[in-house]
Amino acid sequence: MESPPLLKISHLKKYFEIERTQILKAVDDINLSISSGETLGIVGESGCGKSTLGRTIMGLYQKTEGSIAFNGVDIDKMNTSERFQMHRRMQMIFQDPYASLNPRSTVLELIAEPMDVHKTCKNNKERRARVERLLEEVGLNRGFLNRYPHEFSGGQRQRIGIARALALDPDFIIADEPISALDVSVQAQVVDLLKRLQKEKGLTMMFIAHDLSMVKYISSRIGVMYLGHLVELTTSRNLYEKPLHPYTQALLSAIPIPDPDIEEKRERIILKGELPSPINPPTGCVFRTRCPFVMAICAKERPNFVEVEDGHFAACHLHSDKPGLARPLAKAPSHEPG
Amino acid sequence: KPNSSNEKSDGRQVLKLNNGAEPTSFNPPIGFDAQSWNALNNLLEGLTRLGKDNEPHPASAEKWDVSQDGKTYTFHIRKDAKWDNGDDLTAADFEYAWKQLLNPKTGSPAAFLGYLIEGGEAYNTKNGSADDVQVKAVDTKTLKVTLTAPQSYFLNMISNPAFFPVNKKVAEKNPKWYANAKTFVGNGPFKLASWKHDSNMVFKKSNTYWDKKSVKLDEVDWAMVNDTNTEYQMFKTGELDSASVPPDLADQLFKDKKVTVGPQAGTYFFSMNVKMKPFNNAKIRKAFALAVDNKKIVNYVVKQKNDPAYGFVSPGFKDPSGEDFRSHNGNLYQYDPAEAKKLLAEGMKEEGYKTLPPITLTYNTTDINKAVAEAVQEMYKKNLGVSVKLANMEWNVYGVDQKKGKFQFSRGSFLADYGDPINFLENFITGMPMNSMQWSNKQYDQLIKEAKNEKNDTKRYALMYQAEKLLMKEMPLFPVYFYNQSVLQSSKVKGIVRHPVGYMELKWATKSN
Amino acid sequence: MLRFVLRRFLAMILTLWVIATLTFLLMHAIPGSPFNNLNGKVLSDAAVKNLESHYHIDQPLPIQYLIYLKSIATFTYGPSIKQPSQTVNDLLGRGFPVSFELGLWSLIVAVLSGIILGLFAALKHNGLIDYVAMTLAVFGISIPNFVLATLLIQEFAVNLHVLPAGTWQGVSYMIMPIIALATGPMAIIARLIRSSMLEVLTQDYIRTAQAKGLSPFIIVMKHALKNALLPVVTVLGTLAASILTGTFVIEKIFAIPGMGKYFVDSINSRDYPVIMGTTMFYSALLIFMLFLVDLAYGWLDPRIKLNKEGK
Amino acid sequence: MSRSPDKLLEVENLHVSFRAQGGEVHAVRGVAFDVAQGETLAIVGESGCGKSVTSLAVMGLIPRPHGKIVAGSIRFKGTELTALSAKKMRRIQGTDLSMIFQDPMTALNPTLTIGSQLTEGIVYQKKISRAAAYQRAIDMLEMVGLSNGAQRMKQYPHQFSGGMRQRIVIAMALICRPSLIIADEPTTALDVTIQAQILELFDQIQKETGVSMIMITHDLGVVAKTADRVAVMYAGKIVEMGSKRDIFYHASHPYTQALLNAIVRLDLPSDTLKPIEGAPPDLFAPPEGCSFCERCPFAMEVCRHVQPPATTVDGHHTAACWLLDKRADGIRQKVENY
Amino acid sequence: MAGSNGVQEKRTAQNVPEEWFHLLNRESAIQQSLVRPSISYWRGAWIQLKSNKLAMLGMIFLILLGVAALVGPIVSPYSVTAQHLTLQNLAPSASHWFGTDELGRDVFTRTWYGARISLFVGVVAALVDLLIGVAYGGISGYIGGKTDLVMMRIIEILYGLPYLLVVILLMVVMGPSLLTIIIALTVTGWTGMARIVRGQVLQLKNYEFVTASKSFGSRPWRIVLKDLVPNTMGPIIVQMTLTVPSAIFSEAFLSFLGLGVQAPFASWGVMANDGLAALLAGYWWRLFFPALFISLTMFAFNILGDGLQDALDPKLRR
Ligand SMILES: Nc1ncnc2c1ncn2[C@@H]1O[C@H](COP(=O)(O)OP(=O)(O)OP(=O)(O)O)[C@@H](O)[C@H]1O
Ligand SMILES: Nc1ncnc2c1ncn2[C@@H]1O[C@H](COP(=O)(O)OP(=O)(O)OP(=O)(O)O)[C@@H](O)[C@H]1O
Ligand SMILES: [Mg+2]
Ligand SMILES: [Mg+2]
Repeated sequence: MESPPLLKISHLKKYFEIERTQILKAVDDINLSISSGETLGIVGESGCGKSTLGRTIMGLYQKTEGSIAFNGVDIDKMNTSERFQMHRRMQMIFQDPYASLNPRSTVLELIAEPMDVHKTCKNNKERRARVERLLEEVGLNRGFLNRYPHEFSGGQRQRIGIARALALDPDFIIADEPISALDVSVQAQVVDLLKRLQKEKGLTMMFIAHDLSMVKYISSRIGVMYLGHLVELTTSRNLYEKPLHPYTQALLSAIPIPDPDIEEKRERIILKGELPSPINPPTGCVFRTRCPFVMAICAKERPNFVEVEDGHFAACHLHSDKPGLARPLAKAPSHEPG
Repeated sequence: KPNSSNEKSDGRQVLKLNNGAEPTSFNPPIGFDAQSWNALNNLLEGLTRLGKDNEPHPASAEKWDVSQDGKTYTFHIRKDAKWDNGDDLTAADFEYAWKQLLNPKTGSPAAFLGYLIEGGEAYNTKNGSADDVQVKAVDTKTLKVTLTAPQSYFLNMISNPAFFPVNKKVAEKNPKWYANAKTFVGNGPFKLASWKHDSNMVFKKSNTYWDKKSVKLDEVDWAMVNDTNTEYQMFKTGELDSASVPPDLADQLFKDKKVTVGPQAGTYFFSMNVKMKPFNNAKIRKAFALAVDNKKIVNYVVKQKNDPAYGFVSPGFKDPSGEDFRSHNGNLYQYDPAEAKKLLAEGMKEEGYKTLPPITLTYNTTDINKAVAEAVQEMYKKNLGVSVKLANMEWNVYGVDQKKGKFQFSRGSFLADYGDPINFLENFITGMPMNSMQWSNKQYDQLIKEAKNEKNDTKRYALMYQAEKLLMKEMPLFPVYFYNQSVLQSSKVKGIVRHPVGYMELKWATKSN
Repeated sequence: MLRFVLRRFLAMILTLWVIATLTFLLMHAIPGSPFNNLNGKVLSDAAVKNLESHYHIDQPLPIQYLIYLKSIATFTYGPSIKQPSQTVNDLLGRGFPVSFELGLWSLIVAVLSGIILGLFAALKHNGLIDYVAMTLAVFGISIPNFVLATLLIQEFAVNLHVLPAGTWQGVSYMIMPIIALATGPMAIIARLIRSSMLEVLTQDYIRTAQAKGLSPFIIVMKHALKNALLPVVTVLGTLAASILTGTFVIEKIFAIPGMGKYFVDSINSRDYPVIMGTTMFYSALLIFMLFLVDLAYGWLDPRIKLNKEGK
Repeated sequence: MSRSPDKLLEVENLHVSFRAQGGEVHAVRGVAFDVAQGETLAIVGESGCGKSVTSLAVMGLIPRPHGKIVAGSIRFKGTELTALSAKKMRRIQGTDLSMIFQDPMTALNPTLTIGSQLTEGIVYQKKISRAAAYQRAIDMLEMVGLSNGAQRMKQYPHQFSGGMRQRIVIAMALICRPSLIIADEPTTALDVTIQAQILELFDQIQKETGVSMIMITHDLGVVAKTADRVAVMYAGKIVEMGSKRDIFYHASHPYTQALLNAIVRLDLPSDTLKPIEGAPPDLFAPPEGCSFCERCPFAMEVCRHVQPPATTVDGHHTAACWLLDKRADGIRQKVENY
Repeated sequence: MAGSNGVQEKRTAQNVPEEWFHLLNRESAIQQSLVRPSISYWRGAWIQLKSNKLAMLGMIFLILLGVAALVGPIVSPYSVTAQHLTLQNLAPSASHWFGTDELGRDVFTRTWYGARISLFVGVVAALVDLLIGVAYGGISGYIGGKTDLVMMRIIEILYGLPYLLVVILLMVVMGPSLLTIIIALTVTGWTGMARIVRGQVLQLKNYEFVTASKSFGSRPWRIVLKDLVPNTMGPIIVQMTLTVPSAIFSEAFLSFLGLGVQAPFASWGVMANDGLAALLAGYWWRLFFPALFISLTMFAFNILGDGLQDALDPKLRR
């Protein structure tokens, strides 16, 4: 944790203009830093801005406000060649594997593309050998080299995307739901691979996923997002053992357990209330419309993102830095059979 | 359905003609081209009018007197000559029109014709005033004109639409009177009933015309079809009563005797620039002339039954003895490949050539020009063993360069504006715009000058005969053929007169249903 | 959006100015003058001088240029030199409606038949219908419209006597010109539609539409065509501008009083005011059409944002 | 197999193959299963094993001209779908039979608003008015957790997050109230709270209308929660099939066992992942014998030569493994001790 | 439940030999999966194209045509220019296969000579389209914004200028030559292609795979060439095949202005122009043969183009 942050973003905002008057705040004022060798998991509700965050960091979306520093250098201040170098060190695994593959390229060309861009292979043989190794590492058959994206299954496409992101031996990967379409055994294989790279080459990752068990397994810290905001950030153990934010609690309770007997008996927090929209986010705390512990202040004031315990940040009035407001961790009041 | 519905069987005679394009202008001084003339000649009438014999006859002017020196003409306008709006036709209308023609502000391309009138050139070139132009309305029906030189072709010239009258009253009220059918006022055998620009015109028989008895047609419908193929096809479908002959069809049509051939005063020729090698040598020029088989070109390439030309002035001009200019002067050279070869060798020797300098024959692009040029090229190859390069050009560029004398060897054509040989011959005096061969011959210049000032027609003709002989001896150009007017015409139509100077007379035309 | 339109409008004026200036320079750079060769008659220099001063083309070029800009700005191009009794506005005012009528019908015919032909070809890819449709299209491309026009007249007017050969007087006079004019564009559109349709039909969202049980007609018209239309819309921009302002050969062959002939005639006769009038008119229309095309892009594919700078 | 009236869908001996560069891909090789009224059949299996292709075959949407159904029969409500004319098939697609596609981004037409894509099916099939369809679509969006429906209807697919698109695809499949829904990984891009909500929605619809479902998923938690029966696929074949409990507690096929082993469970401590060694066979040239043979810890000589027949384990629980053959009894003993 | 008695199954479960029931050691169970040679996108396209009979037919025809254009005028007993004025407009016969023209020249010989010019002009124009048009449109569309605004205005200016004036100026300045023709054809010839490519690129550049390519730091030209252009190959090919005839006919028009081939030589376009009037006179062969070859060439280019499109789109490959 003491190593200098590889990536530091502060007050990052990304707004989309829907119509002329309507603004969708996909990412709203996020502060983060990721140190070298660390894996930061990002979880959160669908549509809360995880991909947007990742893509804005990658520079694929023009940020609305805020700053991003990679390796201590502000991205805005980089010159062309520095930026080019940064693209070599920072890779992204796209959430939508099929769309991110050029339909007219063979798998060989697709995976070799980053290497071609950065000219890392001396000759064709080396290039091909490297691609074959990558394929094998993600559990794909070497014989797929000549095939085209449309000839693959969803999971296979996703693995092509992973192989491509690994092609340059990057320092930092933004993995946007990299394993969602994989069966558990392949997931295990890929996650193992990532872990190994992390250990061997000090790979840093921002790992966006919905599968909380995998996130827990791979991440050192986890950030929870809700409606464009980061609402909780802590080590993965902390998060699972004592989640502070009510949304995190709800999230954890909703994980389905792959055991029919347990699953039938489980109780979970069902979030009630109206789903807010990022176009007209609720005033004050964005989660208040669905929060089981909603208080009067939640509508008025947006909770600050504060360090509640050592290295455990949360944005909730329940754990507010304002004295007198904080309440001890509460159990969810309404439990329902699943 | 085709236009045949127009042919109502109510006995009306409706003639359907093609004007080719929108007339340039119905303002007589401006409409100086074939597209305007055909219409103008039938909508308006000058002091004289060309008859079936292509000679000037009294028209708006009943009679005229010529002064002793042959320079002053006094015209007496018919009492019953009227404008079709009912106004009386007056001498002032003529004065007004002719001064308009010469007025530099009018910018008439025909103004040079009026230079014959005393004071005309000065006025037109801004060196004199309108009042000095010797055209005077003596009274309402008498017009007096004084010329710079006694020229009998003056009467011929004033039958040209450029000398047609303008209704002064109307024109002063509405300067754009000629632009539309509603405002147009004429004095000819027909009245402009409607004019859809770029599309069609309808002429109706005029009932104010002094000689309306002679006019048989009730109506003339003019289309404006610019494509010869379409024109021909419309003729075949009966949408037109007359059409020009598409070159490729000529053979067949002539064989089937469907074509009426009329004369046209004009010559197709090739000019050789005497300021450029190798045409500075007269023998070489002559060789190039003799090597071209005009007959073959006429028969196999042009195929419009033209007469091959061995002199520059076209047939159709009678000298005072009644002999045709052309037959009097005869063939001034002959196709003779052997002689040509000999001349070429001699010429080359004179100039000290081992091989001829490269020769390029330039023409402006039309199908006929191209075919003729190709044929000529092949004849040189065969008859002289000379390879001539061909080059074609967009015609305006061509015109500029030709006028500037930039071409070594180029195609030329001349169409007469009025019916006198001098119109042909004066083009080749030193410095004339037509003289693209840069030819300059003092003797020739002198002959033409004398002819222009000669009162006695017999003497005048003698001078012109001499001049043409000189021209063809020196051969800065060689003629290929004389133009003609070959047209297809429906057998129902009779009596259309096509004058060699390029306009059409419908006054006597009839159409049977 | 408003800024986009405003920006394009300014660019439009600038473009027109550049076109006007270049045309002016070109016009005076090429040899020839309106009076150099009037209908085969070679004029004397004196006559030419008079004429030039009458039309103010004896002034120094910069002054002519200013006069010229002024006339463009005020839409008064003055009288034609070739037809002095008509102003350029007269010529365009009567020629354009005719050309527009003919052009519009031709466009409609071309677009409809082109799309249908292209659609069938793509739907029956490498089948008989594909081959038949593409054979038709290839003929449409390789037969120039003037040949087709002449052949049509020969067949339908001369041989069969069912249609009039030429001139412009009513509906029956429009049929052959429309066919002659529409065939080429139809073929182009058919080929483009086929090609982009083939691509679109392999997309996954077509499968989604099929899964809804929509009829092939709806799938093609609603889902596929919109995506395949982009290249067609692209060519339509320039095509429309040129067809709506008349086509020289077709107007000549059918003796149609449109404005197409002025484009060629004015240049042949160096009729400066008409050159300028036709050029500005055509350019303005063209620029407007291309603007419409860019707007249509946004409608055809909402992801296209023209006013955004890409990186 | 006799036709039983309560079987909504019966698939027999389904073979699908694709032409590709250099040969044929035998993606589905003799799959057989059935789905009863109101039942949920989960299909799990290795990524690329033919789950999506099977479901496309049922929908009659195998991509032409590359793919074709080589053999087999698909009966839906007693109608043989493989022999049905395109026109009759259309009457079933989208009304009786609907599908949630795996890749939500490419499954949506990028140039049409989602409103028009949502409503067109019912307007066309059910001949209801546009306004009614519109209202229904908004309700549907609300149900899948997309608030601000009226606004969202006017937006284009690219303006949605991955999970949102997935929910739109779900809404699209549900809107016409079919009798069989094929859901191809319907919740991969969803966070667990939304996932829970969607599964709840399925459950509720199932209770209300008695719809049957084929649920293809990698999330065994989801299987545990929703499935009645489970089919496990591997390399184009169904290797094991049985009730949820049969599979989870009495897995008989080595692949199923390995798959269950690879699960990371949040509720149980685990430090290592257990992927299955090796890669699945190349379906260009599927092995002569059992396709799991290469990776099976208990592979026998016979497995290399002959494909194992489906053997009843007990009741409706079947598995295709030679270990279940009585000739392998001895070995099975050994294995169970292992 | 259905037994998996698949079609490939040769043995039934019953006749399996008993001795096969023994465990294998791990190594022997793993078969080496076969490795196929790598076939790039372009090679794959070529293989596919070769297997497309129709496209190959087009290609062979074009090659033959090229050869015929080169040797045709040489082997023919007639010269291209020799006239026989008495033998004009003869119908096709054993001695003149394609008949004779208005100056009695052999149409067969002239047709092959014309092929040289027309094919050359057509192919060069198509290549220029491809090189300039695609690059220009690609860059304009991809970079977008102000660059696009300016680049498209330049195209508008080129479209807006009276072409005839430009060509006349060219003729005056450069004189007639093949180079002048090519320049005259290219001044505006590529703009259509540029606009089509730009339109496609505007659409494609929003696709996720382009974004992905950007994320590796790909330079714009690479994205244009590798990602965008291959995906818009269909319209590009169509546009190219459309350029060929329009170049052939433009050449005829240019030659009318004095820019094209000079008489007595003629291209197909010029022959077709001249032949039109002859057709009405019944000399059909003078239009028919040049027109036939133009059409056949177009067919060849189009079926080749269609085959190429199929070959270049992996989803359309068969
Ligand atoms: N168009 C095609 N051409 C060639 N092979 C194909 C094609 N489509 C699918 N395949 C192959 O068929 C097999 C089955 O694919 P399918 O999409 O059914 O897998 P899946 O079980 O859905 O996998 P996933 O869980 O990864 O989506 C895969 O190996 C794939 O490579
Ligand atoms: N290009 C865009 N234009 C407009 N709105 C957009 C755009 N991209 C994303 N959004 C909106 O931004 C919000 C966040 O989207 P984002 O893709 O970042 O979500 P996410 O957290 O990745 O969700 P998921 O887990 O479903 O992928 C959503 O409300 C979405 O509708
Ligand atoms: Mg996302
Ligand atoms: Mg799948």
